[in-house]
Amino acid sequence: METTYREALRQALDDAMTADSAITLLGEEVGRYGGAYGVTKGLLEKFGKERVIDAPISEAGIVGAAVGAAMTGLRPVAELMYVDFIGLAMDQVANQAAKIRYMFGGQIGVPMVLRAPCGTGRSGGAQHSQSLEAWILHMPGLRLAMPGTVSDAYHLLRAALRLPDPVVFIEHKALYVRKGELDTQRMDAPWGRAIMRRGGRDATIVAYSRMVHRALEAAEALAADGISAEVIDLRTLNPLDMETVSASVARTGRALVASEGHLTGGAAAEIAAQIQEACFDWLEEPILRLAAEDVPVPVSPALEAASVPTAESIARTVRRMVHR
Amino acid sequence: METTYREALRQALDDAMTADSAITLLGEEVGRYGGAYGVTKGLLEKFGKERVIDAPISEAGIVGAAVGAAMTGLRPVAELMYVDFIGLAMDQVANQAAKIRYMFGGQIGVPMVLRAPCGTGRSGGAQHSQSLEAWILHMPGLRLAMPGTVSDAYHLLRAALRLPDPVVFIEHKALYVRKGELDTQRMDAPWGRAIMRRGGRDATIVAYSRMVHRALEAAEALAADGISAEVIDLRTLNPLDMETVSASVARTGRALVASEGHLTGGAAAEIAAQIQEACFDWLEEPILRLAAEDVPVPVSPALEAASVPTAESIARTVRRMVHR
Amino acid sequence: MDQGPSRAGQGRSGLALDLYRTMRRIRTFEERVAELFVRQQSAGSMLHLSIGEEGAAAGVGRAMVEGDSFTTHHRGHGVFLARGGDPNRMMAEIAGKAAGYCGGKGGSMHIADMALGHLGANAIVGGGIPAVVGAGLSYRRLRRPQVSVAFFGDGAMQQGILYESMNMAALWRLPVLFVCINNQYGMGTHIDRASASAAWDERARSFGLAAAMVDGEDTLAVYDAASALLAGARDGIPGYLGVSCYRFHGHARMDKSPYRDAAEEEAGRRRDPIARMANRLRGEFEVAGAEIEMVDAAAAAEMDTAMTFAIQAPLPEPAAMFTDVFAPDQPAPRPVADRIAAALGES
Amino acid sequence: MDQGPSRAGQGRSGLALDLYRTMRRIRTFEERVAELFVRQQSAGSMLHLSIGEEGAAAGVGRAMVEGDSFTTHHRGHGVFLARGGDPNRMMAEIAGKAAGYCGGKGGSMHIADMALGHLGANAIVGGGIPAVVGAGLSYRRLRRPQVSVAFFGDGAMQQGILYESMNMAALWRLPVLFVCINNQYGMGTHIDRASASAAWDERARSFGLAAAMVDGEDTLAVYDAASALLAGARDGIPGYLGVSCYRFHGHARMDKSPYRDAAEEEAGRRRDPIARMANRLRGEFEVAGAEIEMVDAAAAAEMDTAMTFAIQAPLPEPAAMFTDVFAPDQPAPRPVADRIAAALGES
Ligand SMILES: Cc1ncc(C[n+]2csc(CCOP(=O)(O)OP(=O)(O)O)c2C)c(N)n1
Ligand SMILES: Cc1ncc(C[n+]2csc(CCOP(=O)(O)OP(=O)(O)O)c2C)c(N)n1
Ligand SMILES: [Mg+2]
Ligand SMILES: [Mg+2]
Repeated sequence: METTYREALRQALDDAMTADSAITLLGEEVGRYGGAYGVTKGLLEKFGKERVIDAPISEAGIVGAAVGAAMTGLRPVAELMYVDFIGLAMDQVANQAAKIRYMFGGQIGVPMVLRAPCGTGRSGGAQHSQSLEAWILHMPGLRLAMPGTVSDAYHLLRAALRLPDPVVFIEHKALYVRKGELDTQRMDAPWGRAIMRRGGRDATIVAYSRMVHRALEAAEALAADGISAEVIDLRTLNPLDMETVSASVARTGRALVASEGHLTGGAAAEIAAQIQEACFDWLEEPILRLAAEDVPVPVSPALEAASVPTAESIARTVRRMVHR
Repeated sequence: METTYREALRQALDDAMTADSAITLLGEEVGRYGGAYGVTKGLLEKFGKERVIDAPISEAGIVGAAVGAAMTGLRPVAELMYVDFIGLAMDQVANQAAKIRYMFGGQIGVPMVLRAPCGTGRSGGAQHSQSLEAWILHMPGLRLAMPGTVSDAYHLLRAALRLPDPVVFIEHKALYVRKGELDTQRMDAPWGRAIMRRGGRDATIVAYSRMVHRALEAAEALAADGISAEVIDLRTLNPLDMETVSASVARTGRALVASEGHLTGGAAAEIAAQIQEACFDWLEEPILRLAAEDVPVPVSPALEAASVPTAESIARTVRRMVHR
Repeated sequence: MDQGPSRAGQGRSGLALDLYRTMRRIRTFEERVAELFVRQQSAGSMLHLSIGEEGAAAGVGRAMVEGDSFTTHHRGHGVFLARGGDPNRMMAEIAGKAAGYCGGKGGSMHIADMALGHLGANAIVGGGIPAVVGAGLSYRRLRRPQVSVAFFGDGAMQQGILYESMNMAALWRLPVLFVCINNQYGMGTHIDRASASAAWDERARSFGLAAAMVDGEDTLAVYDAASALLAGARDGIPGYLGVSCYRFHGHARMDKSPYRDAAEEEAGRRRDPIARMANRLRGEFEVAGAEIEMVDAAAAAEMDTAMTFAIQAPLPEPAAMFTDVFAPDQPAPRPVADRIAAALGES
Repeated sequence: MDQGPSRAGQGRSGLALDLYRTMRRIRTFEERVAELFVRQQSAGSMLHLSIGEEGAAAGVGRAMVEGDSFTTHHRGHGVFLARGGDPNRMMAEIAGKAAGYCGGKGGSMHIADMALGHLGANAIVGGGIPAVVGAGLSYRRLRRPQVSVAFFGDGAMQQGILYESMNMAALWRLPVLFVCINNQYGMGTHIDRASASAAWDERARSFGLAAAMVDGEDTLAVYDAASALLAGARDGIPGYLGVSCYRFHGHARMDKSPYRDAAEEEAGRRRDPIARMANRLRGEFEVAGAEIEMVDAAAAAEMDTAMTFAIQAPLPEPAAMFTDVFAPDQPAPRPVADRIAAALGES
């Protein structure tokens, strides 16, 4: 069935809520408004206001309440309207949700999902356009999913809603309208596994979230030049499936990591560091990283667009890497 | 003059406050108590309560007030009692302090210093023992200093207090009692430059903060085995002086990065990624990272100690890298 | 001392006409912002119009004096205009142009002007509030007679940072005023679904502030209440002012407010501070209709000019991306392309 | 229903003796914690004794019933003992031993016991507060008659998260009680230097909570006030209870309280809920001195046993480091050593 990323997310919530009565949505505008990006539209009407709770503008309180609810029998899906707001709730995310199982010696887990959209493309400016997955990646105790496709939007969210531990689930706002195939019975790969989205021999492009599409576009353009690029979609960053990545790079000998987070200290750094640990003897070229510039995201549309990797910049970089 | 890291920090604040009447301390227990770790002892008495302000337990408010003060003529030094509490203030740190100059088109800067201690060693547990520099490193607009020596404690803080931009200044709580030489007239190297703390031929150990000492101890032990290890102290992570690091690795052909932050997504990943970008053709072995385990910091002393790199683990790793 | 528009005359009637002019300028400006968006000349759709809320902006803005500083929320065009903001540079910023207040980097939600004491609009609900506490610390320390004012919406009443800020302001007796522009909604959520009670002046008082609530349709009343609280703040008694009004339009440009019914909207839009002031001018203050029309016409011309200016203004240069992260004399971030080139040995 | 120690008798005098016993057990436990530290058998020095605050713990703890849950701040040993915590496992946790409540991973500031409804102590001031809002949501949704209680210190009154939590609790009418154990100090800062006013019940009321303040030296009064507020909370009227007391000793083990003068400390320590209850037992309730001494002796024996248990208990195995980050059936973090070995091609 063809559907959109947004619809797939909604379908996942709907199906999961039908299957598990403990699942409860909590966030700003998730109910009557249907979510700032329309993901939760109709769920209030279907599941009622005890399961779809419109919260005041209190990010720390929302995440903290979700933690408490998760410890006492519910399975909350908390929502941040933008991942940029996670700074307000970072203590509850990183010091509470992430650490409770460990600090309490395994007595209890915090089975909650924290949904939030990331990314550029709407001239939202420095406080509404970030990709902050690196903060989460660095925090033991949190799982981290970043679906790039319609199918993963559905299946990774369903999987997250079955896990015993907290999952930060970052959606890309530019993908909500994106169309794709969804078979609710078949997942592309299990939770925690990366997947090869396109095979290739000359270089490996590692991507996740929106960058998967830009990588695929780049690979298409490169094919026209006779360069065969493999595209790996990580799907989840914790677990981080470096086996799939390393197997690819060991074959191609070249790796480019593309991410919409800032370059310095970003997720791409971790991936690059691990690739060189695993593939040192197979590398023909240095591992390259394309990521958002180390600047706050500017509003002016041309600047904004130029601040993150594009299909063109990916293709251009792979071309130079292959032809060096 | 021999003094301690704690005294050097206090001296830096004292001298800077004497030189610049705009400098104002703001934080929990910085005044009458003299700071949870005694760094600000005596400053209230000397500079008065308009310049040394005991704040309520309101981390977000403290950092936010410092931002406003910095925009209106003061040069605040805000203090978090532990860097672990930065999650409460992360919006003010990352969305406000870091971005104001850029969002406002360069109209104004936020000349403030945010001091906070990091690190393990006191059985403080998961919420009082972290090293969260990776979050800061990833945020454009913030400078980041992590002094390892007595001299740097003084000079980097003095330098930070002259900069026009926000500086996160992370001290290591285990270093406060450490003794060393201080010449207040002579800085080891300019702000933003790394420094070679020990020369060597066989491998480069890149470290900062407390890990500098563990790296030096390891180098000493390695020397006894006939292995000559070079130790680079980064001093600041933003600016990040990769020139000095790369020059060293290009000579030694081997690099180990040691950090007390969690391994995954940590500062060591960025450093490793950049080393391989710059030194690809000179590397004889994969760049290795020693860092804190990807687990919340446990309280029980033996577990806590084993959760971070030690002089022994550094030496052992370099030995294996060199003898491979 | 006043940074607002010049006074039309003396005394209460001059003040009233002044407030009217400011409100009309705000409304016309916002109408042009809406048009800029329709013409696809704005930077994005995250544009929050303060139509219906002009009484709060004009009344409080007029009570402030030169040197007073302020922060605003994302719906801050009106407040800034009331404090002297230049419509050309504002509109250019909203269009993402180099001639804008922030060189096109900030946009509608991050307009600022240090020269006029505008410490910045903020796209984080509540994000700009604690800065006024810091400004208050500066003013007291530097012995300046200024007040710093935080403007925010009813939504921010549920953000913890507000209470941390109120507590610090009261504890340290800072020259600070907190102004809540209560337009009844935070996006699609009515205040009744965000807070058990909307008697927020009680919250403020319990934190030790002087507090008042006022009807934002009555702009003179807003002015009077703000004047009194600002005077108190200048003397070290920080204050809170709640101004009630109604958000006439949707939350941002894409929002058609399906969560409100037509009857409510109609009643809400009748709470129009501009219409009410026009009536009072004509009645109580005996101002000629023609004079009011001239004000309206001048505002229309001024804001047409601003819109045209914004549309014609050039975009920022690509190199602007890398400036202003740090101060000009400091090391700037290295572009990704340079790093790639270096890694490939091309540089 | 009660999880606390068994009742000595019926009615008010039985209750009083019960409260006395709980308080004595808490104080003796804390004295042994201090000794554990002096003997260098504790995990670190970040140990926060609740000596002087026993009235709050015993009074509120006794008013709660089985199934009620709670979170505490870093000074939470007393509350947990009042809710049935096992001194052996508590002391072992404080010593960082495998037999402790958290296997030695959490320590004094992170003790928890799901079986007794202890959702966890927290080393972040205010960090455990919003969890009770979530628990309240669960109980309402799951139609359970439980209340969730947040215990915190006066310091947390200045943390924004408290007000976000109060607002949500009031808005949603949740079965939640906020208990502030006001020991006059946050570390070295007296409440007068942290807040413009300490009439915090007004803050709570302004957020829509039922609120009371009570003298923590009078443990029966604490019990009565807590009982009333808990009953209200069970009916969907969330509450706030402020219990005033005095922190007899320093903030943590290394703090000698140089910021308080001897006269103040002496006066403060005279506000002793245990001494006061002993007097009332002997007077008003006609309990024999010998019976009270038996209680004291039993507490001493119990806590000596706990201390010995903790000292003799084995440390956690090194492999414990890597468990409990995620659930047992989930992929665990890979040890650094394994990654190094793999990179070196040794594995
Ligand atoms: C911290 C934060 N949370 C959520 C949002 C998303 N958001 C933007 S405006 C808004 C409503 C704000 O309501 P209010 O404060 O009343 O201001 P108004 O829009 O009514 O002027 C929300 C929820 C945000 N920008 N920042
Ligand atoms: C968020 C946070 N800020 C600061 C601290 C450091 N700290 C630990 S206890 C404490 C004082 C807390 O005072 P109060 O809440 O009154 O509790 P008490 O210690 O008096 O029981 C402080 C500042 C902390 N642990 N967490
Ligand atoms: Mg509003
Ligand atoms: Mg206290």
